[in-house]
Amino acid sequence: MSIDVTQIGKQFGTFTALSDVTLHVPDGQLVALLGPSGSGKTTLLRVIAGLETPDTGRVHLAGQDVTHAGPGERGIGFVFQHYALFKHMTVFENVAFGLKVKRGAARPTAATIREKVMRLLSLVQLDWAAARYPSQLSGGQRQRVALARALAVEPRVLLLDEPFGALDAAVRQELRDWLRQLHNELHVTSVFVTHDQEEALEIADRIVVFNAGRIEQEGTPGDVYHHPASAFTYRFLGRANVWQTDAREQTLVRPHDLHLSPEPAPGAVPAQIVRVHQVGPTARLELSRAGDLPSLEAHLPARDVQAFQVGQQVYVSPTAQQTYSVTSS
Amino acid sequence: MSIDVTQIGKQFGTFTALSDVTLHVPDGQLVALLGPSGSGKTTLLRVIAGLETPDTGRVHLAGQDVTHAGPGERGIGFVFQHYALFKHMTVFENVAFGLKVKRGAARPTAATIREKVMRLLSLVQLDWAAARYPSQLSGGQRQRVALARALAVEPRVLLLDEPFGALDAAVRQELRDWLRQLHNELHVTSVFVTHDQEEALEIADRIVVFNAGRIEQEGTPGDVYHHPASAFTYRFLGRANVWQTDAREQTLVRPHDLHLSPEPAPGAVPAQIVRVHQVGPTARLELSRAGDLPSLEAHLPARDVQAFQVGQQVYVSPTAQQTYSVTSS
Amino acid sequence: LNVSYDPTRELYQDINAAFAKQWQAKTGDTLKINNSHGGSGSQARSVIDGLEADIVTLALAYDIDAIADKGLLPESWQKRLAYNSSPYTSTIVFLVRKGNPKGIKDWSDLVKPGVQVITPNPKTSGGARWNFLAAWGWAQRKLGSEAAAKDYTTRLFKNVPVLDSGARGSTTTFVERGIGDVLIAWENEALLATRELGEGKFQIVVPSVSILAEPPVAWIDKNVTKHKTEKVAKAYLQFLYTPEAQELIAKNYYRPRSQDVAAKYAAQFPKVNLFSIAQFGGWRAAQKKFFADGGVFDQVYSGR
Amino acid sequence: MTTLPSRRQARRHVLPGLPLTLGYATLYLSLIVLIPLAALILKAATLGADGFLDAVTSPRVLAALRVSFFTALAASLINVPIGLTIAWTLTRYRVPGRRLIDALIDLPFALPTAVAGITLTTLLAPNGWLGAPLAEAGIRVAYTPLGIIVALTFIGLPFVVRSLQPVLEDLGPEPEEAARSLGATPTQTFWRVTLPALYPALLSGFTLALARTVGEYGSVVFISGNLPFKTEIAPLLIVGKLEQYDYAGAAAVAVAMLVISVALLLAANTAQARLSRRGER
Amino acid sequence: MVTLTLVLVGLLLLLPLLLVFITALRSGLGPYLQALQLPDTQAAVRLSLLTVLIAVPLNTVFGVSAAWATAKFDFPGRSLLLTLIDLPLAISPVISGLVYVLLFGRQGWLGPWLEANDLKIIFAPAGIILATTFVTFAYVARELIPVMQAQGRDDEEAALTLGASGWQTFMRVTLPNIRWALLYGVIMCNARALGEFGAVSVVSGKIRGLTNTLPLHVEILYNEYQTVAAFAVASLLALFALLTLALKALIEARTGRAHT
Ligand SMILES: Nc1ncnc2c1ncn2[C@@H]1O[C@H](COP(=O)(O)OP(=O)(O)OP(=O)(O)O)[C@@H](O)[C@H]1O
Ligand SMILES: Nc1ncnc2c1ncn2[C@@H]1O[C@H](COP(=O)(O)OP(=O)(O)OP(=O)(O)O)[C@@H](O)[C@H]1O
Ligand SMILES: [Mg+2]
Ligand SMILES: [Mg+2]
Repeated sequence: MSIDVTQIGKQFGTFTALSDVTLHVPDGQLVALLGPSGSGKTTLLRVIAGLETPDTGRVHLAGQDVTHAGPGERGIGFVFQHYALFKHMTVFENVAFGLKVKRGAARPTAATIREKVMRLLSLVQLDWAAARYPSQLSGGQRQRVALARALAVEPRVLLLDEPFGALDAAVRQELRDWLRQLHNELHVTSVFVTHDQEEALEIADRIVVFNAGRIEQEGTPGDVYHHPASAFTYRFLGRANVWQTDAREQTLVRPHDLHLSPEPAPGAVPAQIVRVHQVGPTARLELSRAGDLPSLEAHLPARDVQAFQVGQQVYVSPTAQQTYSVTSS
Repeated sequence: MSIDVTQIGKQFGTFTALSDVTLHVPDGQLVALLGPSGSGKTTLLRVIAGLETPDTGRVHLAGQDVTHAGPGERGIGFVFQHYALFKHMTVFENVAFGLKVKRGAARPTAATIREKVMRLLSLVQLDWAAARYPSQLSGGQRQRVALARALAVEPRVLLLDEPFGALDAAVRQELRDWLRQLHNELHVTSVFVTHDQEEALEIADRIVVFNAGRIEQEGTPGDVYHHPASAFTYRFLGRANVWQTDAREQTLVRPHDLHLSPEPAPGAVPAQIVRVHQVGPTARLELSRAGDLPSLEAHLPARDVQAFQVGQQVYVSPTAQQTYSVTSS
Repeated sequence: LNVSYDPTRELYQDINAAFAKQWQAKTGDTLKINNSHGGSGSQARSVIDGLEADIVTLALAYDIDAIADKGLLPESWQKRLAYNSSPYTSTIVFLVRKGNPKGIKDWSDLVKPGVQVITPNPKTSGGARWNFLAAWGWAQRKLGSEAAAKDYTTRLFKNVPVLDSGARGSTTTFVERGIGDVLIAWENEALLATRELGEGKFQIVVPSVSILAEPPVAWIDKNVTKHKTEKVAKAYLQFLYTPEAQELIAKNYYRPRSQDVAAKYAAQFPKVNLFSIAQFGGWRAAQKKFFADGGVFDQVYSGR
Repeated sequence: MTTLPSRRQARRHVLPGLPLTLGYATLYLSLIVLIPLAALILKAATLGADGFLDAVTSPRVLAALRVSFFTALAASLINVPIGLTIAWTLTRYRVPGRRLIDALIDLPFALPTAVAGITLTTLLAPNGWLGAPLAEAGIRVAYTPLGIIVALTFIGLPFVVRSLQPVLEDLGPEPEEAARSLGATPTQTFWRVTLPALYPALLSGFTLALARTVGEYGSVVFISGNLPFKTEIAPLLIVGKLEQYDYAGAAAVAVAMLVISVALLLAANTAQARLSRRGER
Repeated sequence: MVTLTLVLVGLLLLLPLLLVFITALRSGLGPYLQALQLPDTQAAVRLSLLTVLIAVPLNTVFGVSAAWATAKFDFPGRSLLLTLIDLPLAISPVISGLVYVLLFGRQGWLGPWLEANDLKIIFAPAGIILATTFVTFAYVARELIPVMQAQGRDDEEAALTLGASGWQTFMRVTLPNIRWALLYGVIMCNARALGEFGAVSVVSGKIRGLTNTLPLHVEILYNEYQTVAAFAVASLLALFALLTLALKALIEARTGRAHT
């Protein structure tokens, strides 16, 4: 089911959390909302879910206007940032909840519920934990229960608010892979919130970058990463060196887009190597330039770094760069 | 001041938190204790600080036996995982605390204290916040206050327990750079705890890998990363593909150590590309092999990936690999 | 419903039983009589505030007057029954510890330094007002002037270490807590205490002069009309004057009105030189002069 | 960030039930609390401003108010160290019988005040278990302000302990360890680090105890001796005025007490909010 | 420290409790049981139970409503409401009784109307129940509000997105989440309701067998020099108190939570 959000505005008191947000999510896509803390990601998700009423604008699901429908009527599944599992229910009961509260003829029989819940639990590889309480599970396992619970009501749209926010690096990576895989299997239209650019770039079909309540940029991960429309997006998507700056313009370069050579070259500027740190396939070099030009960080493939050492004078040139007018950042 | 920890053992009830830990930290180094949750990192730090008494073994600071000295007598500065700032004191009062509680002649005059505290606060770039309470600061700022507080008593050794644990990615990076820089300036012997391998690899002079109360491996970041002594260390320091495994041995390969070619090559095995994801300088490829061999993840420089596409048959060979006996992992 | 004041619990338990029996014999109806006890003033207040008492048997006429002021019974209620509507009397005596270690004989001994006197608070206790007036009356007679009486009572209250809110509280304090050298009390209370609580531990001292305490009774017209209990209520109160009831009264240490019964229990009730409330111009006047806010009692107390 | 309670929505609350629950709560509050209190204030108002002032500034009323507030204040102050000691022991030591002690803390709360009053009087009267040895030492407790203070200490104790316990438990050893690692002695650590962190909880416990004990009646009348100007408490005065059919006067004293306690409560709440605001993470 | 605590608890709490039971059993078990079987005692027990049975549920429903409204929503006047809920806690019990006398007494604002309609509130069980309700007004609410506030709205919102109705959400999600706090609040409210003296004594009229609650009955017996009976009834109340504490300890053990 497609999601259409049109000119949504939302104020909290005098604070504008969303202003004029318009977004189209095609059926079956996995979309990431990316942005700094407080930029309105959660608020937009809650508006789509019906947990928050927008001040202006409309929400359509599958072409149907649901702006004033309650959260239960929209056919969405919501996975909360801190899981919001029901502590007093077992894993099984948590997942079964959405089915058990259906009314009248819509409510499946106990046997159907049982079967369906167990199927979902095995999908999230937690069938062995059906009788446990959430407090007996690890963070990553809870997250998967939250997902199974949201999926139980067969939502047409899955909304996930920082699904991996509270987890540590290794578990995060594992769940990330797993979510991508699940999405490939089920093809439910999904929107997930994150403030981790790597996560967004890695698993989303499309990325929506938020800044201060507005959509800053929207596109495929490649688009967004390679053609950031503003200095904000550029900086938000990875480490940025300020190559040069003046009153009007600023030129930014990624650390891996810096080319180093021991000899002077056209367009290259002199710099001194302050520190070399090599870890894994990449070496990180800290370079200081003359004058009050900002220092640079360069990333080189490990095999290229042998040629350089601390204190050496080198010549640096960017192989790719982006220039933004200063007011836009 | 050097730190020497000799054959330390520590039990909590029946649980062994540290067993036979021996460690030498030379004067002026920045050492990272790295290891999974519950492996005993904090416990060792607390033993060095005198906050925990070891069951066996001795602690020497600068060659002097301090095993039975109180935490106040050791001349250490301790930065707690959750800062442990005094909530009812301003930033200034927090930093001044260690000086104000000195007794008799050792206590500096109010003017000296004032001057010293302000100097430290400007060192951590928080002189403007002297009159604030900790609750009015962001996480990163609190962390810096905790550091200034620990530095105020001019410790001979600085101990930091997951100093960046509770912070988000951007702030973490900033503080990391900053800690490295501070250490370069002050040259206080420092030990910091982390469970983030990238952090350890990036800023430490030496890394100590912990596993289940023991030191698993110890060395420079390069040593540890390039020559992991065990499968545990290998896996803990980065993503690992299982290249092959049998009852006795297991061969592990890093994703960037996989070489792909469209044509068969000696030692290369056939695989199919399941997914290609390109972001920034690195492309990630998911490969499935025939039979029940585990699937692989390969990382290629972005410019090399044009040659490949999803569904294509490729031939994979490792350029570097490590083999461990299965019992050792 | 009989609403009564503190020290009469035992008496009315007996009376109720006797009356109910008699009433049943006479009319065949079984009667349930409920009792409520508390400080005389608070009981009157309850009635005023809507406690639907049929009968009140209180410590002083003033409290019934207060009820009459609200129109619940006629002003002239005191004329409706014999002896000013008080079927029994009592007086104020002293209770001292065995052997009378402080040698207390009369009112004058109470103001000696070092003598601790227990009496309740006249502001909250009807009985205490009798105590106060008894002391005052003695002083006025003996010492001549009002000023002297005021001085006397001031000194008297300087010797009071505990001022309970009710007569029963004072007795408890004196008897059970062992506080004080002398308790100023109703004669019936003192007798009850010596008999029931500590046979031989206490003894009664009768002062040379005391007041004639006349606890009044009345039916509340408005409530009996509402409950249609007028007949029973009247019968109940009249029953109090019968020899049978007078016996019970005497047994409960009140001085009976009936000469015959009085004669029979003469040993129990020593002759005292008594004066009555009339000396102060009746209860309304006495209340106003002595116990109203800012009245003599307050002056006595602030003079401490 | 959590998007919890501070959410204003112009149109519609997503969670249902606000009109119903708020309506019911307000209605019930009005019926049970507000209307009766209004009646009280209206009654006091029948005296007129001068009459009201006269009624509440008569020396006896002032004295009683003073006794009430002084004893409540004293008892609440005494409860601060006592409560701290008990709460500290309960949270920091594994004492045998800890459970039992912990359960007993609420006894004054659950025990009817009249029973408490009678019992304490029996204990502390010069011939009581505790009163006798004390009397020998020349200390009179029952029927003196001291007695009132003891009764109020009993009544107020749970409030202080219960306010402190969760905070103590929550405190964690870290600030203390930080202080030790900075060279502070255990004494310095207690006075400069631990105690200040407890101020908000101490203050709130103190305030609750104060609010509760200022108006306490049941347990006090038995033990106080009720001497005007000395041990007569304000609630007793209210009862006394009622006995004399002086409703307006009683209401006036009641209003005076009400105003003072509410003012106290508000002042303490404000102070506490300020203390804890600067202390929160 | 530990010793000091033991001494303090012993002197301040345990000794009075012991005294109650020792005095009650001073003349042996027979008189003790006899005292408890007096018709007036039984009537007092009945009245006290009736009071509790009405006051506690009323305050519970109020507590849940008020907690729901104030913890899950923000609306103008919310903090005023929170302050007003606390008000009865700071009011002297005697005043609580007084306000009802002023309102419903024969001299009070509604007195004449009540009398005209032959409704009795003051000096009748209704007045006792009202005064008790007033005194115990805030207990459940105060217990629930912080708990519900700490829990936030996440669970309820999760239930709503799963299609539950408002009532289903409350019954299946909110209620189980607050059940221990609720029970705890009810127990404390119950204990206080059972033991209230000051407020009740002002509105009761103290008619034996009709408007005497247990605490009033204790006072009356005590004033009649029936020390054993008085303490027997007091011990009954103390037993209730101990039962309350035991229940509470049980709840704490169940929830692993230490305190309010
Ligand atoms: N109920 C509310 N009342 C007032 N302000 C709110 C409320 N909910 C959100 N806000 C504000 O709206 C802004 C956007 O909040 P939102 O939760 O959407 O941010 P976010 O992008 O999800 O941030 P994060 O990454 O920290 O979760 C924030 O500044 C927040 O303080
Ligand atoms: N006071 C204590 N009592 C009992 N067990 C303890 C205590 N302190 C630590 N432990 C146990 O000792 C082990 C090591 O704890 P430690 O805090 O040193 O781990 P860590 O490596 O710092 O882990 P983390 O990364 O989670 O902080 C853990 O299993 C922990 O449960
Ligand atoms: Mg968010
Ligand atoms: Mg740790």
